[in-house]
Amino acid sequence: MYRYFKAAVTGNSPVNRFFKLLSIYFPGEIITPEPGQFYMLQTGHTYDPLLKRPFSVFSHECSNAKDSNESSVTSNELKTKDKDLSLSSESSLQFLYRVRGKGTLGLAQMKAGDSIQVIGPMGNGYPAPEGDFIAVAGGIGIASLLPFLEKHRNRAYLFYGAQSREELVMLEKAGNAARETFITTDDGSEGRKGLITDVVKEFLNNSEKGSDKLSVISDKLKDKDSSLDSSLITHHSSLPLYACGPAPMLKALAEVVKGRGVKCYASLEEHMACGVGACLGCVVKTHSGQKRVCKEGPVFDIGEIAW
Amino acid sequence: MYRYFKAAVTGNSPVNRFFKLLSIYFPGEIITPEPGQFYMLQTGHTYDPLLKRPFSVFSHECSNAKDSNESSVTSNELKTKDKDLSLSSESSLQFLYRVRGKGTLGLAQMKAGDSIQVIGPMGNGYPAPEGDFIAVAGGIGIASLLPFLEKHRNRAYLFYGAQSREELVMLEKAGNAARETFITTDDGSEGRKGLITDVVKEFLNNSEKGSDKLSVISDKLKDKDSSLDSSLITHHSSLPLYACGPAPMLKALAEVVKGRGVKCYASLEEHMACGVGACLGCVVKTHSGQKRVCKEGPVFDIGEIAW
Amino acid sequence: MVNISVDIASLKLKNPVMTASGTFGYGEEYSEFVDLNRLGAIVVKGLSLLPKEGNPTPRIVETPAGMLNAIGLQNIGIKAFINEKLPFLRQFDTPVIANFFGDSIDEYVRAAVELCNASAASGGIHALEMNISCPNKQAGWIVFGTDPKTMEQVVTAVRKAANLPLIVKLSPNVTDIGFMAKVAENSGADAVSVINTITGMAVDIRRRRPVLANNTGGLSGPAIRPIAVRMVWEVCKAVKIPVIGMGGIMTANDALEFLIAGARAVAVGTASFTNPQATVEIAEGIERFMAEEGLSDINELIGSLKSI
Amino acid sequence: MVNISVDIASLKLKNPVMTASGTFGYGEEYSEFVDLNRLGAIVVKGLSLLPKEGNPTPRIVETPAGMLNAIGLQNIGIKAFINEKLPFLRQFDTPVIANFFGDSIDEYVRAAVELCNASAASGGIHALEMNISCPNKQAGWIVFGTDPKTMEQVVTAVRKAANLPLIVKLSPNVTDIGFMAKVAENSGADAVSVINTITGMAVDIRRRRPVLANNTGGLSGPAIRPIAVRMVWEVCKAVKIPVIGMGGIMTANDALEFLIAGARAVAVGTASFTNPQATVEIAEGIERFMAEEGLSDINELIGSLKSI
Ligand SMILES: Cc1cc2nc3c(=O)[nH]c(=O)nc-3n(C[C@H](O)[C@H](O)[C@H](O)COP(=O)(O)OP(=O)(O)OC[C@H]3O[C@@H](n4cnc5c(N)ncnc54)[C@H](O)[C@@H]3O)c2cc1C
Ligand SMILES: Cc1cc2nc3c(=O)[nH]c(=O)nc-3n(C[C@H](O)[C@H](O)[C@H](O)COP(=O)(O)OP(=O)(O)OC[C@H]3O[C@@H](n4cnc5c(N)ncnc54)[C@H](O)[C@@H]3O)c2cc1C
Ligand SMILES: Cc1cc2nc3c(=O)[nH]c(=O)nc-3n(C[C@H](O)[C@H](O)[C@H](O)COP(=O)(O)O)c2cc1C
Ligand SMILES: Cc1cc2nc3c(=O)[nH]c(=O)nc-3n(C[C@H](O)[C@H](O)[C@H](O)COP(=O)(O)O)c2cc1C
Ligand code: FES
Ligand code: FES
Repeated sequence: MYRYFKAAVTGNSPVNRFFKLLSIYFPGEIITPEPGQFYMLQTGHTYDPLLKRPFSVFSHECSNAKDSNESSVTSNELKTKDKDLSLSSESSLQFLYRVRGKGTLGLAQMKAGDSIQVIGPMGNGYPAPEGDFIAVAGGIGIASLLPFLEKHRNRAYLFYGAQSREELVMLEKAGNAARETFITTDDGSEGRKGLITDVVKEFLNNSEKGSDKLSVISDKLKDKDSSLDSSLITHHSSLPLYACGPAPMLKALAEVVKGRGVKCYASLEEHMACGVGACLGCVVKTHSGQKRVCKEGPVFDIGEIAW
Repeated sequence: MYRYFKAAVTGNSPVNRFFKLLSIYFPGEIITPEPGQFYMLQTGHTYDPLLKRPFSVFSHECSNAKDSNESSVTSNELKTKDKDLSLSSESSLQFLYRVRGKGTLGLAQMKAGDSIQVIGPMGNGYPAPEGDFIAVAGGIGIASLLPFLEKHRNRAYLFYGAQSREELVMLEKAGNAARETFITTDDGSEGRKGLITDVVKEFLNNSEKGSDKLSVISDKLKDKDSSLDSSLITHHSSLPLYACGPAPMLKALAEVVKGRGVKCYASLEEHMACGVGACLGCVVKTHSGQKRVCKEGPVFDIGEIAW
Repeated sequence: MVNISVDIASLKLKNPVMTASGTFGYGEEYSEFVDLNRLGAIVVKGLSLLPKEGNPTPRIVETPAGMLNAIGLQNIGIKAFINEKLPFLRQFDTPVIANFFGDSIDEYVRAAVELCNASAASGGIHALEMNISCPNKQAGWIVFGTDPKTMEQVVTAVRKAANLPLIVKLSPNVTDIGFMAKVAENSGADAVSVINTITGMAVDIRRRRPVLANNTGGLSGPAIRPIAVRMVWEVCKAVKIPVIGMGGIMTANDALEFLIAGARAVAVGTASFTNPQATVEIAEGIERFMAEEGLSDINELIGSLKSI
Repeated sequence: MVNISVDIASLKLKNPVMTASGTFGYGEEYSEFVDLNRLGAIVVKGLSLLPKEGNPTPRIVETPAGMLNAIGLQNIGIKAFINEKLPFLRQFDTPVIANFFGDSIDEYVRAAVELCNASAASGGIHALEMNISCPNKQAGWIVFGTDPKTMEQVVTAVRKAANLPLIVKLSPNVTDIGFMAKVAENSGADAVSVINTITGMAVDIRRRRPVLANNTGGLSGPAIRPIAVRMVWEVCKAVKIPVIGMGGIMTANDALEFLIAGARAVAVGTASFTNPQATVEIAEGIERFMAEEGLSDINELIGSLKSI
């Protein structure tokens, strides 16, 4: 079982003008990633960019090669090349990413057939929810939450905010996996105009008050009964929250949930050098001391964070 | 007329396992390069590799775009993209290169459609020969000499040495352009085993002695009369020489021609940073002071070099 | 058979490749990726008497072919290291070198003594590496490693108090590193490590702030390799004690530059971040190079540089 | 309209982007690529009284995100510069700064005087930049720029003799560059240039030789940028005279790091090699950035760094 391996890029296609989806393939056994865990990905083949960059696992498939007859050309090629690798199973991983700086620019230039060094899965994923839950995604935060939504289909009230309609990437997929989806954009081009955390707050407040009226443009992406079941209303205000998004969103969310007595898990970001807990570059202050985002995180109890 | 421009890679295919041929296209007017001149080519898109690398022009085509209707897809694409460029003509350039270190490795990874920054043509090409001449190519030195042979078809006695048969790249093309071709390889896998400069020496010695017997495996690549015309024999020993190859070869050649009263031009190599004469990184000691290989060279009178 | 084992003071290293302090945690972080038995030595994250919080984040920023770090020497403290980390490291047949620091001569001495006592009691620490790139609280925050006098005092004091081999890790932020090495040697150092990170800064131009919360950080990685090789060469000419070379070593070829320039051993830092197996791959690569070159003993290579 | 003109002593620069000495020849080499009228200033290759041959080759080697050079200060000498190069440069409406050096105080003074005289006679030289990263023949080859005493002497002597604005170009191979800048200021410098190249070395591992014929060379390019930015910041805190920042500037954003850290102007070196139009593109980029940020005067940007 490898946690550091050289994979082959099998695809790297744009989702829209902001986001790309990277697919990689490794002809050996890897550790099954949990939603919320991440990988350190090589983003170039020289010393510039130098460091790997962290990306949440967006999807994965592992298949036992001995049982399966459908092996793609790529897999056969790799098999003959890397003869000494354990071929007990083959694995594919996908990463959804947004181009920001030189690392993601390098990643965006990778082409099918290129090799890519990968460390992972690293860190701790989202703790399993007991029943329904609330998911709060800000922008590319959906990359980390979507596999969680899909693992627990139809159990999430998804709150998804982005800057604009186009930046609500994978909205349909997410909506399909969620019970209900609430949307905001900064520019109002889709859903309500404003911050997603304000909508979460309204939702929690209303449900605490016993009201099912959420004055939110709720995107009914699936044919579901959108008026919330009254018996569940108080339940909503005690659902656990799972969040991934930019720091300001998480900070605002921490305020929203404060004192409500609900569990809230947030996936944090920090600049990382090693991803394995060695460099201490990625620490975050918590009420029980400093924690490494890459090792003790990236998912933390939001109440534990000393913002 | 641009001497610094951003071109499009239109091809970058292996010639054999040592050599590749890079084709680039620029939808504007460029300065027509002379055989022996070189270009500084970008070899990556980050700061590693950092500097451009010098490569001799291997071939070029310039066509007036207004007259021509046959414009490729690439050219059309570029035209629309770079609207403000002078489109009075379009130009293609080819470079034959061998992968050595990180610069040429970067170059080898370029793919059709990539952009590439180019400075050139730089330096001085080979002075025009008055009649027949001798060309001495060592390895990749053929890249610089072949366009010269082709410009002066059927006038060169080509002496071409390489380490092995496979490294005699473009042998057929070169042989076709030359009057006669003499070959050596270090391992004897083609032509005579040994150094090409020894064969040049023998050739000159014999022709001085008035003998036409050159005990050399002469590759008759073309259907030409291989026994040298007796009347030309003494002429041979006074032909001008044009050489491009590794420094030890050029040094040996300088010894061979010393005192014979023949002109011998050699294209030199030095580590280059700027290629335009500014950094003084590429100087060579000559009997008339220090000269910059990129500016006063790369072609020098071999007798002028203070080895 | 090719011999690639080297001696640093009384330490016998299986191969000349050590980990660089602060880039390999306390060893266990990389134990899933590397067989720790295959390392020349393990140098752990810098330790202080008391645990240290370090700097606020961001602590890391990438620069061209390098990175700046401003961890601020966060560590769990010597006691926790001895109780929680050392037992794990004792399982391996690889010397452990404890990197340590203080903010006064007294703290340096007490830290060294504590480490030596722990080792005397139950083993597991085979040498000390003094990080002197720290400011001296008592002397107007002058960095120990950039002032010959202060450095002489602290090294002499630690040397007297410590009975383990003592490696002094030099700061590159000095005018004459050969001279500083000589001072360390004369003050009793058994070896010197060359180099620590070079102080640098990156600016966030939109926010008009340093990118790192600490303003400046230490530059490491391939960008600094040419500077590090030069400094190692200068130090090797200046002192007789063994030199451990580091700074931007990513490959076996990089490590060989340091060995040929005179380093008896090398340490691999930033490379572990980009390739968690870098250390062992470099050790293997050195052995392969020697075989290719027909060399049977690494000592034929060390210091073999023919300079003019 | 955005103002990007800056003053360095009595020089008025149209924009803050100058060429770095030794990377732009005598100007004419790049005149086919760059409209020299669009530069803030042209700093020419370092000049000495007599022509200088420089070092043997190889003089250049690339390193990760950087390059080492050991040109050895090859130049045509001040006389040839004045007669053969200056007439060309006089055509442009751009200040020319003559970089110069010597191997003794006396040589420095004579070089400065010769340049000032030429300028007095027929103009064309607008300031002097002293390269003090040269060894002092008379004082055991100690590099002028790494020893405060020697530096003070040479700067004071030149200051007395020269009636053109005097820029002192500092060596980064020092423990405390802020202090060195202060010494330069106190000795009469009108401005300081920060930084010259950092000494480095590359080893050819097969041949067991330094790659450069001169053993060591000066590291330049993006690799050193974080070090240069830090040094510029330190110098700006230490002195009141204008600071010209340089070291690894490849883009407008890089230049802005230096300006925000406090540099009044910047010089572009190695970048010209990789992009012969880098200088003017950087000047344009600075203007664009200011427009984007709603700034109307570059002085709002200079030294605007909010550090802790
Ligand atoms: C646990 C985790 C999971 C992530 N998952 C995803 C994902 O699935 N999809 C996605 O698009 N992005 C994800 N990110 C963010 C992604 O890592 C950054 O966008 C990327 O590192 C930016 O690199 P860059 O060189 O392109 O940008 P830069 O120009 O270097 O910086 C852009 C921004 O990225 C951040 N950044 C830069 N370097 C690092 C680094 N080494 N580590 C962390 N952050 C850095 C900085 O905050 C900076 O503001 C994740 C980050 C973390 C910590
Ligand atoms: C005028 C001229 C024309 C050339 N024409 C061709 C050609 O047509 N085809 C071809 O394959 N090669 C040609 N070369 C050689 C080519 O430039 C080098 O092979 C290339 O620069 C190697 O770069 P690298 O990074 O791959 O190799 P490196 O690993 O950097 O070095 C390999 C070798 O290349 C040389 N080298 C490295 N950097 C430079 C540099 N900046 N400038 C010059 N030499 C350098 C060194 O001598 C070194 O031994 C020419 C060189 C010159 C000077
Ligand atoms: C994140 C990080 C943390 C470091 N921590 C320490 C430390 O605690 N003590 C120390 O002496 N050196 C420390 N260093 C310096 C390294 O040990 C090494 O000297 C330096 O990074 C140069 O080597 P490299 O370029 O291979 O990384 C640290 C370096 C990095 C990158
Ligand atoms: C090839 C080369 C030659 C140089 N020659 C000189 C010189 O003659 N005088 C001088 O003061 N600095 C000289 N320098 C230093 C540069 O002016 C500049 O300070 C240094 O290269 C850092 O800037 P950069 O990283 O932008 O190149 C030279 C630099 C290079 C690369
Ligand atoms: S990234 Fe290194 S400790 Fe987390
Ligand atoms: S390469 Fe710069 S002068 Fe020739």
